[in-house]
Parts: sequence; structure tokens; C-alpha cells
Amino acid sequence: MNPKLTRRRFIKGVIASGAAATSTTIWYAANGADRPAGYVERLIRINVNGQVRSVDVAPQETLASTLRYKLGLTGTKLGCNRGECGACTVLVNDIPSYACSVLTHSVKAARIETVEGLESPNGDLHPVQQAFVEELSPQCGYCTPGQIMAAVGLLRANPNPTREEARQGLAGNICRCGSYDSYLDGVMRAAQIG
Amino acid sequence: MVATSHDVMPDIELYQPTDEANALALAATLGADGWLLGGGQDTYGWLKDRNKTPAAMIELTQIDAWKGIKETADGIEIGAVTTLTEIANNPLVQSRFGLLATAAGRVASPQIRNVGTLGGNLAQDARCWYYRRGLDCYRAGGNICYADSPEGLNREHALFGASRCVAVSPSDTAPALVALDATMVVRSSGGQRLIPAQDFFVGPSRDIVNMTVLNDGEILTAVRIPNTWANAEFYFEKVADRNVWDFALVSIAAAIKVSGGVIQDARLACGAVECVPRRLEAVENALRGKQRSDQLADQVAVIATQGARPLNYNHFKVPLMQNLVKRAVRG
Amino acid sequence: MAYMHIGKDFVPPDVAGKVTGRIKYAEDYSREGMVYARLLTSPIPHARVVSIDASAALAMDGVFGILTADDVYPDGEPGGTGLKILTNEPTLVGEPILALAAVDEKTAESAIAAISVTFERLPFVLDPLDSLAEGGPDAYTGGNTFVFREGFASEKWSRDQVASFRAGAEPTAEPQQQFAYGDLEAAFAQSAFVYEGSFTTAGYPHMSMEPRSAMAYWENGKLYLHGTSQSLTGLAVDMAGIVGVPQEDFVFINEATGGGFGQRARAGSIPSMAIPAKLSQKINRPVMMRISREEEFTIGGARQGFQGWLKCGFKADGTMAALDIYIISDNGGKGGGGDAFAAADCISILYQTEAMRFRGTAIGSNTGHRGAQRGPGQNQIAPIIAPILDKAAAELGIDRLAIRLLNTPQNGDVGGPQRQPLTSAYMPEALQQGAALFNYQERITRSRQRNGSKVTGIGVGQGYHNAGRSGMDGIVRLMPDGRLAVHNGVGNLGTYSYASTSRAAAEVLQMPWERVDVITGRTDRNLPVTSPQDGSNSIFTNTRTNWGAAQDLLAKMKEIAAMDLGGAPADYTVGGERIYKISDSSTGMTFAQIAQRGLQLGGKFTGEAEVPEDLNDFTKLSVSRLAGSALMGIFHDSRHNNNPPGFTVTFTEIELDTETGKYDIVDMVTIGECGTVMHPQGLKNQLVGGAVWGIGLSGYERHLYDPQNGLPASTGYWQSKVPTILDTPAKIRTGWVDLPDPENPVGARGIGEPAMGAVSAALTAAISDALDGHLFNASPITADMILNHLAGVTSEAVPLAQNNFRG
Amino acid sequence: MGEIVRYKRDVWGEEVILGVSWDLLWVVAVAVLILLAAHAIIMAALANKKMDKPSGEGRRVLRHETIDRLFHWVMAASIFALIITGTSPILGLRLAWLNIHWISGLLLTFVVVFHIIRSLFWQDFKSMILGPRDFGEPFDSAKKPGKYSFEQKGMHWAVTVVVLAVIATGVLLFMQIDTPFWDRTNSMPESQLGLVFLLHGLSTLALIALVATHIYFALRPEKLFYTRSMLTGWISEDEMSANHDPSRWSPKEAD
Repeated sequence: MNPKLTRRRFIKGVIASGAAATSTTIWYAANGADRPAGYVERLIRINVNGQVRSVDVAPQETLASTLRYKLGLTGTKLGCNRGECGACTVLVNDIPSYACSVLTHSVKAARIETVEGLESPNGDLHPVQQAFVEELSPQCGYCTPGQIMAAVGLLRANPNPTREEARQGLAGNICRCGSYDSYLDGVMRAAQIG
Repeated sequence: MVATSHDVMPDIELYQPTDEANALALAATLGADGWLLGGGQDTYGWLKDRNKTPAAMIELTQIDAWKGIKETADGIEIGAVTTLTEIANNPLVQSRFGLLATAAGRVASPQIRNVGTLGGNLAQDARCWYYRRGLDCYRAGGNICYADSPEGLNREHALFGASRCVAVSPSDTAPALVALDATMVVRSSGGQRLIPAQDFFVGPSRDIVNMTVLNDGEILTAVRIPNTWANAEFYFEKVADRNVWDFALVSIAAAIKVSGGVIQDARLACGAVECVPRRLEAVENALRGKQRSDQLADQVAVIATQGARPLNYNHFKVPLMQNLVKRAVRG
Repeated sequence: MAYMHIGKDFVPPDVAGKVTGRIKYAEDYSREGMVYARLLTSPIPHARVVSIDASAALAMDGVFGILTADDVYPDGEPGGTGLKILTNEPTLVGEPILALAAVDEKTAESAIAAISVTFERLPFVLDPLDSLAEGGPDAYTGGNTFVFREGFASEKWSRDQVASFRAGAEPTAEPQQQFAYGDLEAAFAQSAFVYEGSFTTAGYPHMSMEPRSAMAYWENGKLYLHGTSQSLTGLAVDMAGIVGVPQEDFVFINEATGGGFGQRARAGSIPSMAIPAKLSQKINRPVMMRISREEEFTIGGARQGFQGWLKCGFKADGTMAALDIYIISDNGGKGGGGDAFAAADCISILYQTEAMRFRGTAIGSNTGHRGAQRGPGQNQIAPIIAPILDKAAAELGIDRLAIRLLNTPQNGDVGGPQRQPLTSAYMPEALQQGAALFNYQERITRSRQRNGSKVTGIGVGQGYHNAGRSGMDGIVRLMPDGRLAVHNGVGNLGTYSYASTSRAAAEVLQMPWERVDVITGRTDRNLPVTSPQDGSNSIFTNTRTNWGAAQDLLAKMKEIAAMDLGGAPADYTVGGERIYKISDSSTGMTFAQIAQRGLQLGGKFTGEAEVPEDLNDFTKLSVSRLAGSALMGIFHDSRHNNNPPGFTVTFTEIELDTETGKYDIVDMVTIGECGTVMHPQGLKNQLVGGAVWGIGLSGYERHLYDPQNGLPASTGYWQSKVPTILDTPAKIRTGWVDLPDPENPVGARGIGEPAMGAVSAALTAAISDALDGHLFNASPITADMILNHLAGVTSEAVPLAQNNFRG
Repeated sequence: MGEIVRYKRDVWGEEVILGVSWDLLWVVAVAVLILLAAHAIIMAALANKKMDKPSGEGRRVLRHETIDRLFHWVMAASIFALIITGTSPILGLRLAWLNIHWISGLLLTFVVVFHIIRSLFWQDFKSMILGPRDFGEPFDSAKKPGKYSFEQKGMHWAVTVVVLAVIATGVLLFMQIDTPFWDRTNSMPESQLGLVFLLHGLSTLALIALVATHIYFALRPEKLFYTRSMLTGWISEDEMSANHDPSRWSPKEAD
């Protein structure tokens, strides 16, 4: 029998997933086996903005969830929770990623940076933040943390981008206010400041 | 009764094997209950919507053996969990198989390419919006297609090879790999099988619920690209509504070997016109041995769409596909 | 005039919070004991809830309770259209039926899946013309339209009438609404070129970045609601009414709003914020209701789509002599929107049409709820008219810029059905300025040039929106430490006008900006009633109120100075944070001193007496709470006279690829004509932001609903095609005319909405140009439409289709 | 296991029938195997008591005309094709089955219609009518049947009912797919569609059981001569007289 067909049997999704989730662990227990290699422990330590913090993280938890609800870092915004807008962009080992579409457990060994971690210890704004203020890049500001993290990631990889390269670098971030032009102006200015 | 909007990850187990044997063992044990997780960019939406309810995720990206790009005796091998950004930026891929580098660089958005893997891009599920909405259509194991009807919103759907389901292959890298005559390395706890890229994908007439021939317990671990088409003349173009995020309305990947203005050999594949990347063999045959010219491009373009069966809102794909073939042939 | 603040860039106080992530949107707050709400929404486009069985859900661990329409409307749901908090009679897929609170969102979602709702399915309709046709289904139970003060009605045309309209002919049925001026028949008779045809424009969702999440809790009998709005005081009063709490017991907190675009201006367009408030009251815990992107799509509002017909006559010299226009506007599932009238009004003003008739009917469909969206009406019609104007120019042998210059409004012109004078208009200047910056004369020679598969198209567009109101209030206070507090109820949604209009007060007092505090963010900070920040009016309206309040403060300061230091109030002036005698600058007081003196005097100086009678109620409440706290300036702005317009002009060059149906915007110049410039960076942001919206309107965005079942297809960012940075030009060149308007104290008018219309008009004109003058008579014009046109595919055309594709 | 009907949600989230539970395929397979095995064992146990197998030699009489034999085998082929193509995706075989399935279904429909018309007007329809007398036949070894035995008639009519059900539901489902003759619509309500799928599935299961039974009997040694007659057309007079009552069936002599 084709298991793909039976897997989608008519059962309420939630019940199915809850029951099934338990069933794999039960399977291992029933078979007298230890949990297989690779089973995740919930209590983990993650490095966010240079600080190592202990957090209880569910296996399925997204990084955005951990940052916002467990660590109180609400600068990372949920615009769509689908990887379709970019408002939750953070840096994972310097690489811009959508925090709504990355599991916290997947990045527990990585360096995570959010918009809250950019200012220097004495409170000076990061060059990208400074440039965005000077160019008045944000409008409503909801996409701004994501735009900033994408821009910081871009400038780390390419400190002197052309305007076109900057445009490609910010391509994964929607701004519904349409402030793209001002964000690009900001990135170009940041490249000069930085 | 269902609420129409879920967006929180439900309870699900996660396994993060760090070596190949463990991953294959987990895949074998969990079978259909184990969801293979690459970068997850095509996964989390399904899970948040609770439209797919596997019991566990098996994350493949911690396995170093399945990462990276290396040169082999007769070409290159790309680990299946190599990110699309790495592929797009890799000097070896760029210099020898620029077609794939370009295609990988046109996927979705930078952040998705930073996390998304080649394997995930190839094995991703159909993007038909009815299916994605969680409706119990044929592809979801149901008994109906909502898109293939006079009123269905089928602008993005198939011209060819439809069989009850009219969804198309959404992958950008798939047509490139078909054009490059790549081989998929598929492993399971029972061993390894090598599958030509073209045969890796499966249409609804043969399997209406899966997009690839992977069986439960099998994992795509690497893609091998032979030197056969290295440094050929490449053409990749993806036409989408928006230039970021959107899936192709039609895409084309072409590898053409030209000598003295004469086409020695050619391999072309189109994306988003069929449930699998559509290899254009008739066009290839018509090209071989011919002088490359605009006239030739126009002639073969018509061949490319022979047999097309447009739905109510996707007639434009016929001229679009023809035009992309023309562009590929013109170079 | 040399200003200290007006026309100069500054750093708005909230920018630092935006770049550091510290500024808080509703969803960023939390509260001890807070629980999470999720919604159960209708899966059916039109239905009646027969029964709800939540027993299984309520028995689950971690579930605290549910809220249904019966809870929020114990005496029955309000009649009429309009969004409800919750409903038992949904008229679109996704309408909230009930909310459930649980310990976390995951539990809430699981519990909601365990609730069983029995629905009775009712007939639904997605295309207003299908509903208009005799025997067609109605979107609402009472009919397919809602007539103001009269109630539901069922508007029906004969099937032949609908069919002939779909075939492109003039509708023959009686409209709901109409206006006319001039002798239309004579004007057509005088016309050398007459164009007649039908058109469609698509509705589409607002898709603000911040979903309309809200968090509420009750404390000591007061409701604290963290929400989102375009205007704190413009919304809070009505919101208190919707929740059913006295104004004085309602605290609305809204530091920042992640995008408004029309649908967060008024409480009626965002009643969902009452859900956590009511739920919190019911279960006695703070409740956070995070709205998902799909829910935001459904209840977040959408633009009205048009199905229209028009006939337009031009004299031999190019004058637009006559316009006859008939529009069926899509009222969606919850009613709302008066876009068609605004569209006709816009044509009348923007092209100074000599004789005109407008007829319109609004019909419901079981789709997303409609309401004001950036330039509602004006911006749908802009991209329809521009290519027709170019066709007339071509037929009459007139240059495209020339025909616009000929018809464009200027100082002294009137417009609209009332033939109301414009406060001022400098469109010829704007057109000339744009043409010069764009290098129009040279660029136009590239029109229709081919380069391989690519063709160049040149487009010129104009945009208009009424851009100013009056009747609002201002409160400013000079604090004992000499700082100036400007109380401002304008929402903070990214235009920075809450700050830039406050600078009008600083200007009056010649106050350095760093010594000014803009008091906003929550209603218990005692804000005056300001205009909802919609309709491009904030700059005009709130510079008037803040200027007026500061003038009141200044007058009081002068009175005190004269009282204490001798002479008449008129002998005094301000500067350097001092008030001093004009004749002897050493005689004076610092602002701190005079503020302290005012406090000693009390009475009218501190808002304890002689408060203007005509203040709005909420302002009176604020003033009474502030009374005695500082030297106060209070002002009620009486009505202004004429129509203050916001105008824009856009020039663009595109390269259209005939093989892919896509086009690159090679260059774009957009000029604002909005009186005196208050804040250049803010204006530039409005112009480029409006441009991106214009690009979306003319090229990408549209509602999609499956006619088979009423399911929405365009719920997320992906399917609703909000333009990305790579769909917009790498640089948009901007400029402004900067000539003062006589009806505003600093000469300023608004700009937000017109910024969009000009761009969409320029783009459809450019597309038409690149395709040898072909008229799609539609927005958006998508790649598939262009490809089908070029390939001669006509089978996909669904004439005048709404909420669907169009070939 | 245990479910007979599979459900799904319709486009608006309401529960509707999806079709038969294919778990029943295994139930049917196992049940038929057990029953037939039991029959085989009982028959083997009784075998030594009935040794007098009639001879196939000698004069031959005509049992099935060529055209009827042709009909039978075309029908058999199409039913096999339908069962194989219909069950292969359920068994997880990746086979492009749908075109073969509907073409076979169309063929089956044509031959069945042909057979119905022929049997009504050209064949001896009465020979297949199941009357009260037939029901006594199994209990009285003295009673011999006419052309068709009680078991044969029973099988025929069972197959008739099931095949007609498969065809009727199959035609309705045929209208739900794109074919060279028409483009599909979604005009049938989902609840009805599910019912049709359910009936198609149930009748398929019955058909599989009947076909298995039919094949089993066709291959049984004491019945093998009937199978031979379906290939060659004749049975011997000896076989005829041992199994049939000549007063009730007087066949022509075979060529």
C-alpha cells in the first residue's frame, strides 16, 4: 500500500501530528532502543549578539519565535512568518537568513546577530543604522530591522558595493511603504561611513 | 471545521544526525513519517499550515559529507545540502557550468538562497496554490483538481503532461541540471542508486502525489555533473512576475555546443511548463548540425510547443516558451 | 520666506528606535500573565453559523475561553455592511467567527482545530456584474448593495444589459449615484476626437508590513489597548465606542504603526482590535492577538475594483471637452469605499474637463472588505486615462506633454461636481520642471525605438488627491523648564508628519528642534483630536492646528510679558528661547521664566479657564487633564474655504521586452506639487514610496478569488505580488515645485496619495507607447496580458472580470 | 484497517466521502483466498467419491459461438487491464495508468453494450434466466441444468451487476478527467463525486472477488472443459450429457 496516500488520511492535523510525534519516541522506547543519534535535547545554549544564553527550545521552534518570545528581542519582526517578506532577517554566521524560516536548533552552534546587537558597547549606532537615520531610510519602520540586517550582511561580504549590488543584496526584503530608494541611499552612505 | 489560518509550528520531533549512516538509518526507520529537512524553505509553510503532518523532521544539513562542491575525475559533484548561494558563487561551477550558477542565483530571494539547498530546490513540492492551501486535491491524496476547470485559476499551471493534476515543476535548478545531463546520487540504508536528472522527476500520470522518484527511506545526497557539457554555450532565463521570490512562469536552460557557427549538439529543458522539467528533445534534434541563426531559432521554437495543451489562463506560456527557446538558440 | 524649520531636514524622534529595533509595535508588548488569542475564520464565502461546539476545545489544557459574535453583540449584530468584530454571518472567506485564548499560540491553534462549527451555506458571488445580472446571487443576505440611510437593496440589471456592458457598450441602467456639469452633448459635438470603451481596474489588498495585531488588558476599570492606527485620536474615540468603554476609561497605546495606507485611519476599519479587549474582559487576563498574514489579507482591507465604461471627447486643439463615465465599483464582502465618485472628481480636476457626467453603482462581492487605499479612486483611474490622452494626442497631432499642459489645472481653476476652486495649483510648473529634469524633448524621440526584442516606451502621468482638511484641534505647552511640548494625535506610520507638522509650532516660537518634545504614542498623554492621517491631509491640517495652538501660546506669552515687563503684547517677539521687546532685546524673559510665570497666573494661561468652546470633545478631555500643568496654547481650527490639492507629475522611460512581456523602468522622474515643502526627506520618501505603489498598481497587484468556491488565492506577499526592490528602478529621481498655498499658514499641502497615481499613469502610458498605442484599458497590465496581446491570443479575455485574471 | 470509507474535506472544509478504503483490497484478497482454498480442500476431500470424469473425446456440440468467445476474451482482457491499472497506484507502482484505464473502460463499455443487445435479440436469452427451478439444482443431484448451471448463472448475473456498476460509475468518473473528447469541469459536487468514487471502488472490489472466483473455477479440473469451450467453442457429448439435461438444452453439433 502506498504510504503516501494513507499518511494523509482524514484526521485532524493537530491530532495526527501530536499523536504521531509521540509515536516515534514510543517506537524507539517500545523497541528497547535508545533514542537514535541526532535526537535533539530541548535545553540548549545559543550565541545571540555575542552573549551565550541558555534557553528551553522546542524541537520545531523557529529562530524568530525564540528571539521574540524567549529572549525578548522584539526588534526581529514577523511580517508574514512565511519567508515572503524579510522583516525577520537576522545574521547567522554573518549570513542573512529569515528567522521565521530557520529552526533554532539548526543554528545552535552559530553566531546569531539581531538588530539589537549592532550598536557598539558605548551606544554608538552601527554605520548602517547611522546612515539609515541620516538618509531617513525607514518609513513605517516595520521592515527596517530586516533591511538593516540584510545591509550589514551585504557590507560584510562586500564593503564597497555598487548601487546595483546593494539592490541585489536587499532584494530579499519587502518594504510596503516603498522606501527602497531611500534604503539604497542609506546602504551607499553606510559603505562610505563604514 | 478548520480555522483557515494557521501559522505556528506544531509539535514535531527533530533529528539532527551528523553522519551519513545515522541519517540513512533514521530515514529507513521513520519512512513516510520522517520528513527530510534541507534548508527547510519549502517545509515550514507546510508544517505551520498543518497541511502536512509528518511525525518527525530529519535534518540533513549537519552532515558534512553531503555538503560542498568537489571536482571528480569526469566532472564535479555537488553535495545535496550545499546552499544555493554557495553554488551560485562557486568559481568551479561558475567557470565550467555557469548555467547552474545562474539558475541557482535566480532562486527566490537572497536569504532563501543562503539557507536553501540544492537538494531542497530539486525535491521541492508543487506550488499550485490550491494544493498549497491544503485542499484535498489529487496531489494531496484526494479525488479532484480545482485548477483544471474552465473557471480554475490556472495561469501558472501546465501546458504539457497533465494527468488530473496540472501543477508544474517549480524548480529553477532542475532544468539546468537536466540540460547539463547531471546524475542524481540517491542513497538509502539498502545502498545507492544513480538516476539521470531527467528521470529523477515524475509526473502525475505515473505518480500524482510525489514530484520525484525518491522512495521512503531514500535521500538525495549529491548531484554529479559530467564534463560532457562543460564550457558549452549556456543560456538560462527565468521569466516570473516579480524579479524576486516568484516562481518561473516559464524558464529555460540550454547548453549548446557550437563550432564554426554550426551547432554540434544541444540540450534544452524548460521549467514550469510541465510537472517535470521538460526536455526539448525534438528541438535538440532539429538543431544538431544546423547553422546557428535567427531563422533556425524561429523554426525550432515552434517545435518546442508542439503538443501543448493550454488551460484557460495559461495560453501566454506558449509564445513565452517559444520566445525563450528562440533566445536560447540565438544565444 | 526664510524659515527656521520649515523646508529643512531633521531627525524625527522615532527614527533611532526604528533603526535599533527598540520602538514598539503592538505585537512587541507583553504583560505578566498574558495569554494568546487565535481566530477561527470562515472557510465559506457566504454562510450562516448554525451552531458552534467548542466543548472539546474548552476542555483542553491551557485553554482559557472563547469569544463569539454572541458575546460581543448580545443584542444582535449591527445591521448594514461594514466590518464586525466577530460574526455569525460571514460574507467572505476568512472573516473571523470566534477567537480563542490559550496559554500559547500553538495550543490555541490546536484547540481551534477541535472546535466544530456548523454552517448553512448561502449563495455567493465574486464579480459584481454577475450579481447585477437578473437572477444573479447577492453578496449580502439583504441584497447586493447598501444604500446610505436606506439599508440593503438588490440592484438588478437585465441579463442583456449586463451582456452589452461586458461587450463594451455604454451601460443603460439607472445608476445609484451621479453628477454632471456643462453641456455634455454639445461638448461631444464640438469634439474632433472621441474615444469610447470599457475598462477594468483590479482590487487588491493593503498588505501593510505589520499585521493588525493587538494586545489588551484591564486595570482598575480602565482598558489598555496596544494597537495600530493611522491616528491615535482619530481612532480612539470610536474605538472606545466599539469596545463599549467610556472615553475616559480607554487608553489607546500606539507608538508606531507598521503601515496604514488608509485601512487603519478609523476604528470602523479595524474593529478586530476589540477582540483582545473583549476577550481580556471575559477571561480576566491580558490577551495578545497576533494577526497572521493571511488574516491581515482578509480583514486588512482592499482597494475597490472598477468595471467601467467611458466616452471622452477632445477638441481639435487637444482640450478635453467632454467626459462621460460610468463605473460599477466592487464593494467586496463588507461594503465600503466611494472610489468611483473620487475617480470622476479626479478627472474633472486633473484634466479640467469642460463638460462631464459621472454615473456610478457600487455592488458587493464575497471578497475582501473594501475601503480607502492610497488614493482611493483617483489612483485607479489615473492609469486608465493617461494612455487615452496619448491616443487623443496622436490622433490630433499634438505632443503628449503639450496636451497635458493644455488641460492641466492652474491657479484659479475649479473642479469637481461643485466646481469648487482649488486653493492653488502649479501643475504647469510641475510639468515643465519634470520635463526639464527628464529631458523630455530628447527622450520623446526614443519613443517606440526597437533594440532587438526590446521597445522603448515613454510615459507621462499626473496624479491628484484632495490634500487638506480642517476642524481639528491643537495643544502646545511651554514647560517650566522652557521646553516646548507639542501634543499631536497623528499616527506614526512612517510619513513623519506627526513630527514635521509639530515643527510648525516650533517655527512660531523660533524654538530649536532639540528643545521640542512631540507628545504622542498613547491617548493618556492627553492628545488633541487631529485628523485621521488619511487622505493626504496631515501636512495641511495639522500645520494649521499646531501653528494655531502655537500662535495662541505666543499671544499668551506676549500678554504675560506685557503684563510683567510693560508695553503692549505687540511690542514683543520671540527668539533664542526668549521673549523680548522688539525695541529692546534685553527686556525679556526666557521661555522657562515665562512658563513658570504662566503657571503662577493659572486661569486661561494654563488651560484652567477660557478654553475654546468649539474644541472637539476628546480635546476638551485632554485639556482638562492638562490644565494647570504648564503655559498652554489651545486652538480649534475653523473650516478652510477651498479645495487644497496634492499634485504629482511623473515622466518615465521603459524598455519593454516583447519576448517576455516584462519591462525595465530605465528612468523615472517624479515631481511633487504640494505647496511649501515642510520636510524634504519626508517628501522624497512619499514620492518614491508612492512610485513603488504606482508600479504595483499598474503592473502587479490584483485580488484573485476562485469563482468556483470563493477561496482567495492572493493571500500572502507571494501571490499578491507586492513589488520587490528589483521590480522598481535603481534610482527614482524626485523634485518639487515648492510654491506656497494661501490657505495654509506655512503654505503646505499633502502629497502621499497623488505620488502613486502619476507613476501608475506614466507606466501604463509607456506600455501603451511601446506597443504602438495599444490600449489595455486595465490595471494591472501583467506580463501574460502583454504576451497574449503580442501573440494575438484572445481566448483568455474575460471582459470586465473582477477578482480574476483578465486576458 | 477497519475503515470502509475514506473521507476528506471538501473545498470549504466540510467532511465528504473520498472513496473506498483500499485497506479493503487486502481484506477482499485474503477473504477470497481463504474461501477458495477452503473450497479446494473440500473438493479434494470429496474427490475420490466422484471419479467418473466425462471424456472430452467423441462427438462435439457447440457451446459458444466464435463471436461470443471473442466477446468474452475482449471483456476479460479489458477487465484485467482495468483491474491492473486501477490497483497499481494503490499498490504504489509508478505506472502511467490512467489512459490505459479509461481506454480499457471504454472498450469494456462497448463490448458490454454489444453483448446486451446481442443477448436480447440474437442469443437464447432464456438460457441465462435464473428461475425458481435453478435454486433447487444444487440440492438435487438428479436435476441437471440446461445450457448453464445454477453456479454459472449466478456468476453471470453477479458479474453483470458488478460490471454494470463499475461501468456506470466509471463513465461518471471518465467525465471528470480531460480526454481528447472534452475538457473537464468541476460541475459535480464534491460530495457526489466521493460517492461515485466509493461505488466505483466497492464494485471494483466485488469484481476482483468475482474474477478471482471465476478464474478459480475455470481452472478447476472438473470445470476445465468449460474453459476449453470458451477457447474452442465445443464440449464433448459425453461432457454434455454428464452435466446438462438435453431436454433443456439442445446444442448444435460443432463443426
